[in-house]
Amino acid sequence: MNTVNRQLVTVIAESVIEQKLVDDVKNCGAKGYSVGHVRGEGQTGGRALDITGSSIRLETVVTEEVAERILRVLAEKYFDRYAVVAWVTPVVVARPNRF
Amino acid sequence: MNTVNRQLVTVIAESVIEQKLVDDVKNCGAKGYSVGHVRGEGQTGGRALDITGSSIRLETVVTEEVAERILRVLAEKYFDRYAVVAWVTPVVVARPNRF
Amino acid sequence: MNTVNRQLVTVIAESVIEQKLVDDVKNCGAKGYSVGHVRGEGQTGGRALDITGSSIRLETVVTEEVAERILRVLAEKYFDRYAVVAWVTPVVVARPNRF
Amino acid sequence: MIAVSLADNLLTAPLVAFVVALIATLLRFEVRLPEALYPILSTFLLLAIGIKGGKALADSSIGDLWGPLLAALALGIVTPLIAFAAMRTLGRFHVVDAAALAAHYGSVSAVTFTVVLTTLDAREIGFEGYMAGLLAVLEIIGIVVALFLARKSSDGSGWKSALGEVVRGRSIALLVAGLLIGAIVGAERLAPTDPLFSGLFPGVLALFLIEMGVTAAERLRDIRSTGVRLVLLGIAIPLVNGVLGALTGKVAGLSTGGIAVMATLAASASYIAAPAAVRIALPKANPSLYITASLGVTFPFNLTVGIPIYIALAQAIS
Amino acid sequence: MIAVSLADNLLTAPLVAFVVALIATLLRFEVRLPEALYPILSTFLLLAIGIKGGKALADSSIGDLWGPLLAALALGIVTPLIAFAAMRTLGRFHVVDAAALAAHYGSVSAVTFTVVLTTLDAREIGFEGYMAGLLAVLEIIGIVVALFLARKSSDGSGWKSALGEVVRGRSIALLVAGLLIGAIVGAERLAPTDPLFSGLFPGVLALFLIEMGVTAAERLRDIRSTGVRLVLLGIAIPLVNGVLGALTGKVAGLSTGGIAVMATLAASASYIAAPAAVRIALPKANPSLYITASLGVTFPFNLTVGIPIYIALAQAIS
Amino acid sequence: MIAVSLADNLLTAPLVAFVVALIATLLRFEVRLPEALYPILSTFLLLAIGIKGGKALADSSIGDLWGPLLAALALGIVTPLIAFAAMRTLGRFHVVDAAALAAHYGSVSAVTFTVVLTTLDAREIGFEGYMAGLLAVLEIIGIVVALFLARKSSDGSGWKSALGEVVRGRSIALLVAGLLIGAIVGAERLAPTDPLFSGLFPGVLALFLIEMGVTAAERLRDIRSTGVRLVLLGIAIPLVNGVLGALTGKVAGLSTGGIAVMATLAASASYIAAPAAVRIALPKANPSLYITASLGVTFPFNLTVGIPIYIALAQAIS
Ligand SMILES: Nc1ncnc2c1ncn2[C@@H]1O[C@H](COP(=O)(O)O)[C@@H](O)[C@H]1O
Ligand SMILES: Nc1ncnc2c1ncn2[C@@H]1O[C@H](COP(=O)(O)O)[C@@H](O)[C@H]1O
Ligand SMILES: Nc1ncnc2c1ncn2[C@@H]1O[C@H](COP(=O)(O)O)[C@@H](O)[C@H]1O
Ligand code: NA
Ligand code: NA
Ligand code: NA
Repeated sequence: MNTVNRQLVTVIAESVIEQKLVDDVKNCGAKGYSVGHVRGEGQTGGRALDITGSSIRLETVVTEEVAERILRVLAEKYFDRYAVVAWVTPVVVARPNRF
Repeated sequence: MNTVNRQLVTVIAESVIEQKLVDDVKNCGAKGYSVGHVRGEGQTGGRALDITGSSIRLETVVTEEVAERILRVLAEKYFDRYAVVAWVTPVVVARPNRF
Repeated sequence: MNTVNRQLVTVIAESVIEQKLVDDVKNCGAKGYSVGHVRGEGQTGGRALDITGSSIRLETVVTEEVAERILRVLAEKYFDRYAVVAWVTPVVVARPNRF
Repeated sequence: MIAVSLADNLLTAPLVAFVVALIATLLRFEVRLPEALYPILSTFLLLAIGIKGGKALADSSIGDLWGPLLAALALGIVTPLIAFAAMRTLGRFHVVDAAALAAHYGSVSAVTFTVVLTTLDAREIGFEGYMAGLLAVLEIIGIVVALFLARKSSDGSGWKSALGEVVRGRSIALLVAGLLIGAIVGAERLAPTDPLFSGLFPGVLALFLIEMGVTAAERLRDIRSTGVRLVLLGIAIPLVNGVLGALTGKVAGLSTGGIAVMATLAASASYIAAPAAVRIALPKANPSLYITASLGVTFPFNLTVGIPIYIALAQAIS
Repeated sequence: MIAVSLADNLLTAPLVAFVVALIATLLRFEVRLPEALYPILSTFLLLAIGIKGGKALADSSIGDLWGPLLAALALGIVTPLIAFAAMRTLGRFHVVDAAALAAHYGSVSAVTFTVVLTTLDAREIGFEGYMAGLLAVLEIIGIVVALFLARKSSDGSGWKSALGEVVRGRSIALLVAGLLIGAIVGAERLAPTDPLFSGLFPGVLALFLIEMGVTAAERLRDIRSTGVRLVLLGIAIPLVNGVLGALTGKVAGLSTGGIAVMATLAASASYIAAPAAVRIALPKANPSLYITASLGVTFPFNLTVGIPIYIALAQAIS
Repeated sequence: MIAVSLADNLLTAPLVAFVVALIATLLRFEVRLPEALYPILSTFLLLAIGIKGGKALADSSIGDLWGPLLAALALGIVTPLIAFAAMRTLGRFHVVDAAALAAHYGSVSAVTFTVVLTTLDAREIGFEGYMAGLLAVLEIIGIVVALFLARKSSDGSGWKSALGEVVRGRSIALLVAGLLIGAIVGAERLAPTDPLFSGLFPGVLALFLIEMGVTAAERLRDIRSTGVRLVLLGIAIPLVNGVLGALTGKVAGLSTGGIAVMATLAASASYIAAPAAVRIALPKANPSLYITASLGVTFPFNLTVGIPIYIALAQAIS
């Protein structure tokens, strides 16, 4: 099996910004993404935000370069404004050109 | 981008114990967590439990120390009683103080 | 805490093939799996498939050997036919015999 | 004439819906309702039962209620003890499993309750409207008694939080909320909401029993592994408890319909509140046993055979 | 008078709901129904259609059913063949895509069926109540025939499991469950459930068509990429199949309304059962093609133009 | 007599459902409706309000509409300015928070609107049917004005996309879709859908208010941290805006019922459209403040005390 290394970026965010976030992630160079629903607690105590809908969990497998770009955009445009949390994990994928 | 290493602990558990589990995770020192819904199969063949609701999937990004504490609590209080499965992944995060 | 290394295989796939996929994953030797729901975008632009239901996200923690077998089956039977994406992450687990 | 009466008992919409769904599922046809619908239907049924009972409560004098309430309390204590004893001695189950099973037989099934009401309505047999209040009482006590039996096997924390789970949990809370809304607002002012809560009730019950048929079929598949003792006890215990319920209802001075309802409540086994409470308080009890017994054996038995028996019994003794 | 009749055809609640939602979505307004509602509404419609049909079946003699049943069988074989031939020769599509499209045109759309029933009701044209039974038959056969055409291009395993998917799948299973419940329980005993299954039916249909309008609008956006041939065939094939359906219905001795329903069934294209089956059996067929054709072209065409034509045709030949 | 009238005001099904759910939640009973039900009920209410209003619009002449429309426009501009001034000077909130709060008080609450309609119906006070059209207008303008006040504090992109969010968002889009369907199809042809959209309306409203009671209770818990100023302003602002709304309605020539509705619209605070828009355009505003004010204070106040006052006021001045 011919495999390569990529980075999985996971973002938890309040649902009102889903569209903005997806646009930014694609602009950073992600070739695909998946979105699911979660609820949770963190520092900003998102409970008041529940009325606008539960949080989303966005996952995108990208190259290291794109991962860094996404983290930078999150830091610039989201971290100090919205209830957003993100982390990056190294992953192995089978079809290099898809990510 | 100034990043640090953390551990992502993922726990799959039957939904009746969600509150207990969240309390324990917070007591271990987690500063945040996210919960989603999954269904699945494992050794204890959770099918009979379906009537009490589908399983939950809890994720929390924490320090190595907290991760170990969570695993220990899971082993003591959950593993031999409930349908619970857990794993830990190394992740990279951008805002050290948030996790 | 006595821990061992395992591989977490994550598969995003269109929902009509859920049963086939689960059967194949079990046949490869996985002792358990969890399935959740996501929506997303990728290369094949799954929008037309929405009418048959949103995508699934399958996770299974397995040995390296089983992980490789799963990737091989995905490549043979799914990658060129269905909207399927997969990645593998190293994880640490507490109960070796469960995975 | 016997045929007509059998048809009256068995060819109702909820029962046929249940049996069709059960058989379809055994034949591997996919008649399961959408995932989101199950909690919606059960919420609707609990609220609607509550509202209907609340309207009736508003019209009852407190004096009428003491007898039935004491009867319910007594049944709530005795029925789980009977179930526990039977499961322990005749069934030879482990004490934790016997207690878990006792919690299910001590508590009640709101859907079985609803089916007996609909059946009485269809056969034009009257009953006391406040029975929904007794449902709420009985749902709790039986679980408490059973968990008490197994308190040594339970987690220290589990025991308490399991009780909280039951008392504050959705099924009691919605039922009681409905009772309050019905009692406070009253029948007249509630009239505009009748098309929803009364009009749709029989149809929603039929829909719900499709889902129950699917779930019961899935439990039936497990019967092989849980054994024939469980099946026999899953039929015998409701019969014993049902007779006890009928006699208690008679003593409490209920009408024919009321006696039938009381018998059905005593005979029915919980499959919503009890499993959740037992899972928390008695994690070591085997869920296959209690869910299969309650949902795979007793629920279908009561629906098809039990309820007609309890009604006939009520008619015989009243 | 023509204006009145046009209004009668076009200004019904379901149709206006469909068009309003379609246009709103094209203008990027968010009128989509909540995610959980779509499967709930479709479950309701299938069960309610089934129950209604089942009641009618209970009143029919087996002798009445043979003709229409044979007619449905014939249509189930011929209509996908016509669609396949047209898509292959006129449309110049690949054999796998042509077969995929044929499966959709050979099968039927339960919602289009429902709209023609509602329209006939509104215009007080009677029809045979057992047509819902034919719906179930036709839904399956067309897919089987089409998948057979492409069996060489299909996965070995896919072919079988796709058939299982269709026959045991939710849309057939719920429809048949409804038919059984309706036939066994009968109209009289089902009366308490009428406020749900009959009373709410037209409103639920209107609601469902809001969601269909949104989905159709999203498919319409893809038309540019799938080409004009697909649009023309997506209109021509239902017209041809509709005429065939009307003639077959006439031969089978149906009433005016029955002929109109048969024509509509033949003309309609599946967008629930067929896509799922085709996706499994013919993964290499392009989903954009068949979903756009069925949902973006044929469904709106039948709703707005087709059904009035099929009714007029039925009135002309009966 | 005063007691009777108080009961008339306060013992309606929706209000009692709200209060029972609120208290139950404060006592930690789990009466929350299933997650999937909330969006379903709100979709239903918006569509049904729209359809009802649309039918009435179809019967109104354009001439009748100008006055009320201008009145709504004026209120949409003035009420957020009043709220902004009060929050800034009396409340001493930061400009961004004051603007965020102003967006909520400038916009409207569809549920509060619905409750006043139901109350007027119950007390047999007539009102102009087209008020639902004004609801749609008022929902938007107040938000626009408030976001304009804070445009400097807003993201460049946020400002625009927040507007798009409101205008094309679900709550306006469904309401307008309903209005169009109602106006185009007309009352007569819509009759078959009445069992759903009219018949179930009061019951669904009661159900929805159970969920609102739960959410309001959760907001109430935050009041300690948001302070007493917010509570006082959350009561004072609706009273001021309500009086203004009543006077404006009087000037616009509305009937007694119409004046009461206009007052309620002006007094009510948005908790669906506004939070979403504000979150996007003014991310730095504190959500605890505006959601607690709107949902924890003003919504329960209007429901229990406000609406009776606005109706009495309307009766006094008309
Ligand atoms: N350490 C964490 N691990 C996992 N999820 C988190 C963590 N912290 C926050 N979250 C999620 O991110 C959301 C927003 O976080 P916050 O901005 O801290 O309130 C929370 O509601 C959680 O769902
Ligand atoms: N190897 C695994 N990988 C992913 N999820 C698992 C695995 N094993 C079990 N699970 C999940 O954990 C739940 C409980 O597992 P068990 O206690 O083994 O029945 C299952 O229903 C699955 O959802
Ligand atoms: N790079 C990616 N990261 C995460 N999810 C992806 C990625 N690419 C595709 N997906 C998911 O996989 C599904 C099918 O992908 P595709 O076959 O490329 O259309 C998409 O709808 C996404 O949900
Ligand atoms: Na019992
Ligand atoms: Na067809
Ligand atoms: Na306002």
